Amino acid sequence: MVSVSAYAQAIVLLPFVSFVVALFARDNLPKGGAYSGIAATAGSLLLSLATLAAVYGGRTVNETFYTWAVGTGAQDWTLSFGALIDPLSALMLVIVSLIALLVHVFSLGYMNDEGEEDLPRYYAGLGLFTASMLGFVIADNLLMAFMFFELVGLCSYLLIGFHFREPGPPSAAKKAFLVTRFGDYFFLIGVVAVFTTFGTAAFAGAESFPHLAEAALGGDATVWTPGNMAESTWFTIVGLLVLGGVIGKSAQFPLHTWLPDAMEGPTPVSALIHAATMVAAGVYLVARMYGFYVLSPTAMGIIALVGGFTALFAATMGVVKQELKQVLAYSTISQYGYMMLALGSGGYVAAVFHLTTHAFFKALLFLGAGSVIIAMHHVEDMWEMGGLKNKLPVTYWTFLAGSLALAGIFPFAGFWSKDEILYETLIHGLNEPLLLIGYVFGLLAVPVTAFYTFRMVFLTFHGEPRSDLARDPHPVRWNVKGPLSVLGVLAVVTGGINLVPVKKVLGIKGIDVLHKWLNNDWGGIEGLSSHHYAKIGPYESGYLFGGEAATVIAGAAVSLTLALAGLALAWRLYGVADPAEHTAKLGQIRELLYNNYYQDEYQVRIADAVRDAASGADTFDQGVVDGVVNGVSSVSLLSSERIRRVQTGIVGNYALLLTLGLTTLLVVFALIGGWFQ
Amino acid sequence: MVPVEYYLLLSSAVFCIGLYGVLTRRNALYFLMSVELMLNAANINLIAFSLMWGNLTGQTFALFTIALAAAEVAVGIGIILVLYRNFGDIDVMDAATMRW
Amino acid sequence: MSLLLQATTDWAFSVRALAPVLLVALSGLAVLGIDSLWPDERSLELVAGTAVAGTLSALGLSLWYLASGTGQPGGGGAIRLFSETIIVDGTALFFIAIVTSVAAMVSVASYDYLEADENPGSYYSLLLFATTAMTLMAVANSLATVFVSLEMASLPSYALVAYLKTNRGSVEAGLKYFLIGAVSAAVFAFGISLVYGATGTLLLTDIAAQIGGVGDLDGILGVGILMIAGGFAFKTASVPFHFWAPEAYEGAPAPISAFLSSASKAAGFVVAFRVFAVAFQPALGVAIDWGLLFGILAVVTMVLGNFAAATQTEVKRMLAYSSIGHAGYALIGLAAVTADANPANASVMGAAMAHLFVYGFMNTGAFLFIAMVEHWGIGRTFEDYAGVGRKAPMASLAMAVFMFSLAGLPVFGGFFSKYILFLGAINAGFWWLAAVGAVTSALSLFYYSRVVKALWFEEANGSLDALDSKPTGLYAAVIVAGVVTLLLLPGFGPVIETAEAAAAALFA
Amino acid sequence: MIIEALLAATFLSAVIVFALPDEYAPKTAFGLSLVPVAGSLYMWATFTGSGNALTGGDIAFQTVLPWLEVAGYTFQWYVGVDGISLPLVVLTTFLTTLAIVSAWTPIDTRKSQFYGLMLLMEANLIGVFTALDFFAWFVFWEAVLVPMYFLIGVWGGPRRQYAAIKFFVYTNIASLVMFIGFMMLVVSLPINSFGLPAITQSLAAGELGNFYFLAPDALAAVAFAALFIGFAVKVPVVPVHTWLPDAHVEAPTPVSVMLAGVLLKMGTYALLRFNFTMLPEQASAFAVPIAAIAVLSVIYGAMLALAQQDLKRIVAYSSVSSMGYVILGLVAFTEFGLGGATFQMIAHGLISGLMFMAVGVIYNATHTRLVGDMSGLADRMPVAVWILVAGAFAYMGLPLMAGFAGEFFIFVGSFGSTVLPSAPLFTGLAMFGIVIVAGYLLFAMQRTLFGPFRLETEYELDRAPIHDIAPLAALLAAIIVLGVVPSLFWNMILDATVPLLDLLGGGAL
Repeated sequence: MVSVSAYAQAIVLLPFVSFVVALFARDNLPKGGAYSGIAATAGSLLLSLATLAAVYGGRTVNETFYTWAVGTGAQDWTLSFGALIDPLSALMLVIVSLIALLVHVFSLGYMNDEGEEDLPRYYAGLGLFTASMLGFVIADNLLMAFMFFELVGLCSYLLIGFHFREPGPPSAAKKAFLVTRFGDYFFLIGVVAVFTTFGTAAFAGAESFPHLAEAALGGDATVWTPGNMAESTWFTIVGLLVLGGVIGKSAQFPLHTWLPDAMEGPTPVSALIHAATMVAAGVYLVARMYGFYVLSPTAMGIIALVGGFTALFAATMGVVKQELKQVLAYSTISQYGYMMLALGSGGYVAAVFHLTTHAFFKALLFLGAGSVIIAMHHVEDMWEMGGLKNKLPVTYWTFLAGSLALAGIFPFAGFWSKDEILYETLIHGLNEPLLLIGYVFGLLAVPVTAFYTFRMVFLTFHGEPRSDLARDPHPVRWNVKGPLSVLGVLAVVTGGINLVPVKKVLGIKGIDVLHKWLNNDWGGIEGLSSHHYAKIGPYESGYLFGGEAATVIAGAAVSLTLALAGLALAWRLYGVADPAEHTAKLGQIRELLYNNYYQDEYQVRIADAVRDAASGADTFDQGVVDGVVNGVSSVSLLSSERIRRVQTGIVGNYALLLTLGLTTLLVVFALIGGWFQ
Repeated sequence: MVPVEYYLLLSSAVFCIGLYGVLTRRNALYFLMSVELMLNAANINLIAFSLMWGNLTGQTFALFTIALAAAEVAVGIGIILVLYRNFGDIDVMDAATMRW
Repeated sequence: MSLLLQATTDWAFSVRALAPVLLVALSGLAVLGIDSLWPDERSLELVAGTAVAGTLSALGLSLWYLASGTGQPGGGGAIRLFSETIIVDGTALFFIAIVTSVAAMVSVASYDYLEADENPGSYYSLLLFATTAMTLMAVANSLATVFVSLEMASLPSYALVAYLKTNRGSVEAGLKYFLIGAVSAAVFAFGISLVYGATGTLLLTDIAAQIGGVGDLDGILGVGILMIAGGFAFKTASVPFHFWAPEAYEGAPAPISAFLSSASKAAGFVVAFRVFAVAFQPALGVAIDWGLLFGILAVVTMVLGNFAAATQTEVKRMLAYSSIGHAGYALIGLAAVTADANPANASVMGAAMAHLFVYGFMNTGAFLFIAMVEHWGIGRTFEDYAGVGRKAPMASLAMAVFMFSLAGLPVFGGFFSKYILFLGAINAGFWWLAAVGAVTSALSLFYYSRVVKALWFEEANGSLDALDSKPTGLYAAVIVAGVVTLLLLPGFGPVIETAEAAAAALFA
Repeated sequence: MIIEALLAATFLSAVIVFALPDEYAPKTAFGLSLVPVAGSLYMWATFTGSGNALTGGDIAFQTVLPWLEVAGYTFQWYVGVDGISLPLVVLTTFLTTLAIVSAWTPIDTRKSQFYGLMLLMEANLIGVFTALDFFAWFVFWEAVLVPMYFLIGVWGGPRRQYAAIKFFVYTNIASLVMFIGFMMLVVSLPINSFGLPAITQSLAAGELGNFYFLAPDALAAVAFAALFIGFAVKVPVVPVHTWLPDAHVEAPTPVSVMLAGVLLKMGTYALLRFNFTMLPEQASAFAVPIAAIAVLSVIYGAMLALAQQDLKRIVAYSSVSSMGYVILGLVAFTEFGLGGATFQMIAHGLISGLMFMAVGVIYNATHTRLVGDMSGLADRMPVAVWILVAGAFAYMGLPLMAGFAGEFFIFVGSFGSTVLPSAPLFTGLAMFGIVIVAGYLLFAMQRTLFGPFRLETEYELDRAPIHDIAPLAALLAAIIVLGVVPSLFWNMILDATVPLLDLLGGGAL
């Protein structure tokens, strides 16, 4: 029987092979490499499902399969690659490989059918992207995670900049890589610090860094800290350093600016980035090393606040966007903010739940948007659309399902997961005022989300067509409809994997499958379970209205009401035959929102300032540093010019100088020798 | 008997006179003659000290010096001759095309 | 095992001991004879061949003597002839080898240089007589023989510098050389007379013995030593008696510049080494700290020579100044001598001797390359040298070797000699001399690399068609010098060992 | 005797190529350069040394022969390799061969001289990395400069003469400073050998005496400073780096490859061998200023790169930045620090070689290197451009490429250094270089390689010929292999660097 570890490696290698094939076989491939990519990701998906089943059967994996480099002596660290297959990573493997497969299929319609050039490069990029993300998911240590995290960044660069012949995509790709690189800088310091502190970067096991950190705080182990810093402080710092990478990749405030620009990439790539790979990587990383974060209340608080703030902040910007994918981009930032909020407030399961549901409905929305874009001949402005509902029924209905999920409307998937996040934040926040701020942010974002989501839906699909393109859209084929249908179903039903409120209110046992799954009920790895996190975590639960069920109902009612309110407002304003640009009424605020709170501007200004400083340094270098070098040579040559003037060419002067020299020597040595005393 | 210090004073005076001539005369022949004076100052010393030490080394060497001085003048005159041919003068300061 | 085991006074023995000197002298006379017997025939091949044969045989003989231990501690000790006025020992043979090898290269190279000359016989006889005098300087062991041989070397040199009778530069150079030389000779003679006055003898070993008892005459001795030092400073082109050198080297025919700056300088140093090491070492504590004197001269000479060379526009004049700078390096060999520590003295002086040996090849080669350029007639400045590397790669490569070796790059022979010289100075306690030497060496790299730059990097300014002629003799001499300079890096061992042994014998 | 054979074969190849007519020189040089490649790979395959060559380890392929005996000192012909030098020898031979191939397009005059000099330089570089007697080493060390001087001065760009002389004089003066410092040290030791192991072991035994008025401690400090300055110029570190951009910009592509790829490593190799092996206590005492210089080099060098408009200047300054990491790794004096520094020498050698070569291929086609003169080249020369992109990402430290391995080893090694006070702070600051490097490379790539195609010079752009691309691909493959399997070199490097830690009692943690 093949080991689960071998499955894990094969899952990663399959898409990698498709990358290599696409890279070298190039033009000899059918469909530019799409088929090999589909085959590879389908294989990965099957193996992922098998892995999931294996984990369900209690067969988890935590083993090293390749030693990259080892130290001996004092720094006897092992830098290695290994697979950590537990309930969390098994679930994530399925999500990633499923979305990747669907994106590959969808790309047949979006890229091949649209006659794009350079398809092998595209599919090579997709393959590598998928492989990198899968490698990241199975990583059993922080270094390996970092390495694949970076590869994910590379692939996003390559894919966002796929249309390199236009000016926009290369610039967006550069920005995406650079901004996330800035976050990764902190991440890398974090990795280095983890190695230095614990001597290992393993996620799980007795010799893992979360475990050692726990032991150190409990006084059962000693670890290195810089300058004898208190361990708890140092762990907080390390956690925040790693968080830098998360903020970058998961597009949290203030490093979210790259993500909307990344819409320059082909739409299937956006789906992959937003739903399952790059952006998800950040949140997944926090979940992966959650056992470390929960040891630091400060770090948790910061995660929660950043997440909550980002959720609201990004949602507000989504309100005024005119382009379909831009709205989705901000919604992604906002939704990942929710996940961070959940993680920061102790809602580990809630975060993973939302990660799962979001993966499906966001992939669905992006692919739906892609379908619209195909239909609209690559026009993305929603004001050019309208009335597509009847022309693109499959797209419309699936898109609607996704939108309802995104808006958090009962009983779609998003409702369950978002509600659980808010619930967890609330019950923990009752004892922790900081979390309450996060909760308020999260709650306020709910109606905004519903509003912009349905503004998008109404503008795109409802009303009268507002352009010729919208009146006669390009039809889409099975390869577009198929993935949409799969995801549409998932967006509706995924909530069912974790019906916690139902359980709590009605007391039906066993319907909180995800909870039990992540609680290692069917097996898992010691120390990586939700109950372990809850045990060592900093939060106590509190309840309103005297009980758990009441709190659940109250929370759900509030958020659903707010969501419906937002939806209603959108219907009222945009659900008409010929909607007007109501955002104009917002005046100054619209400008502010439309310009993304001038976040890009200040970051550009920072970049400019750095470049100015660089030119200053260059001037300094050429003038002063090199000037000194050239100055030394000039001074030498100048003294040379002076010295050689002694040789006047007139022999009488020579005789005189010779005599003077001899006389001087005579006098000097007469004095020294005392000849004439 | 004249004390040897007197000879030394004399020779030094002759040497300095010769040196003075070297430094002030522009005419190549005067220059040569001044050098001869300096050499003769050495000869005075050699002979005087030869007497003082009571050996003939100094006197013998003085003869060599005189001979060499003559040879030197011979070469010198030759050079002065070609100097005159090339520069039309025997002013030693004139030949100053090479410098620095 | 010495070739010469007989007692001194024997004439045949003396002739054999002095055979290298006599061979050169005889070849000089032969050239003179050829020229006198057939005054109307321009027998360039014959006289050049005689000169080369004479110098090469003298070189071979001196090397043989050196190798077999003649005159050295291992072969019966120094051979003293003619009432000790002549000495044949390791130092003498070593310098005879330097002088004759330079003379041989110059003789070969002059063959092409004199192609159009009316009377090569006179040139070669002067050259050979000067060489004879220089070999005599190497064996001189009395102030009398020192003075006579030194003048004997100077007189033909004056004539050789002014050899191009219709060339104003040559004549001017000859005049300046002669005038400064005459004054220096007078100073030198006066100094000898004073030393004689203080010690009553001219024999070097006797002077050393007498110095302890000079008493009140220490002032006279001191002035005498200072003036003798002046005489040597002239011969070696050291400050402040160096003024003749830039002009003489620039104005003279380039082979003569090579000869003067290498052989004549080496000869000046050998007498200086011998006189100061043998005769005046005891005076260090009595009359004058001549170590300090040479230290000052060394520093000033190194600085002036190297700095003045840095901004020259003519290659030959640059080399002239660099030659002055190298005199400064060699002076360290005298400056680092102290009254007691004998091993260190021998070591540093031996290093200076070895440096002069290497210098003899690399400097001669450099000047002979200039002779080649003069032969082609493409000009004298750095700009005129532009692009020569393309047309004459072998010669230009050799020139690059000379330049880098002169600069002391560790790639060639010049590195070891300079390095061991500085190391010797440090070991003897004179780190400041080594420091000045190192700094000026660094500067020297700049101006030496200018030549390489001009030859190889720059595009030719004008036509270089003249380079199509390949002067065989010049080429041969330059290539030989280059190969030897290169081989002296791996093969430096015998040179330094011989030199150290010879120097140790001087101080024994 | 394999080292002697390697040196002899390379010198002989140089002579042969010098003597060949121009039209045969390029391919013959390539063919002959495969001999040292094979030789070095054979050495690699049969390497059996262990420990550090200087501290008494088992030296592989060792030869000791007496050479000269002067002034009481013995000079030897003493060569051998350990885990530090062998990878550098392999790097040298490998890179030289590729550089020779990359010269086929751009070098069209005086070919036999060019290739002869390249081989001559290779021979001397092998000598530098294998010599274990100071004098043999020093001769090779300086002998490298001479071919380089000619290669820049004869085949360089418009300001080649200035650049060549500046390079030559600057680095030679530095050598002189280093040489003086080293001599002060050696003459104050009670040994009569210039063998580097003997000197190291004598120093480690605390046998250093006075040098005139300098007490042993002061002497060691002065000597350390002199050695550091001497090698720092070669590395180069800020503020003695200004010769480098001039040299790189003027040098033809293959020469830049050698300069950045191997010659800079001479400086760090010597720093490791001399400063950090022979005088570890001084290295520890000067740790803070050296680390400050390292950080300054990283950040300032990267800032300078950011300001450049010439692609080659960008890569040149980025070398300054990357070599700063090496210094940081050395000064940390930990296992991963020293090992990482050595590994980074190899990694940077390959990566900067690739970058210079790729820029060269672009220059061959476009005849410009100015960022503003072109855009969208990916459209016309895709293979070269995408390899350049890969190289740029390697430069940025992309995982699973050699640069990441080197940098990560250094960072992880230096962060917890006990030798360097405030090590986390210095490491953290230096690491910011990975952001700036991404900044300038991405900006430059975006403007030149991507966007709509535009070219200001009047040349037809063709796909690069295969012999331009092949060395790029070979380098990229090597970079990836080394990034994925660093243990190819890492184990032997560690084997040779770990003994050094004993000199300071462990170094880390």
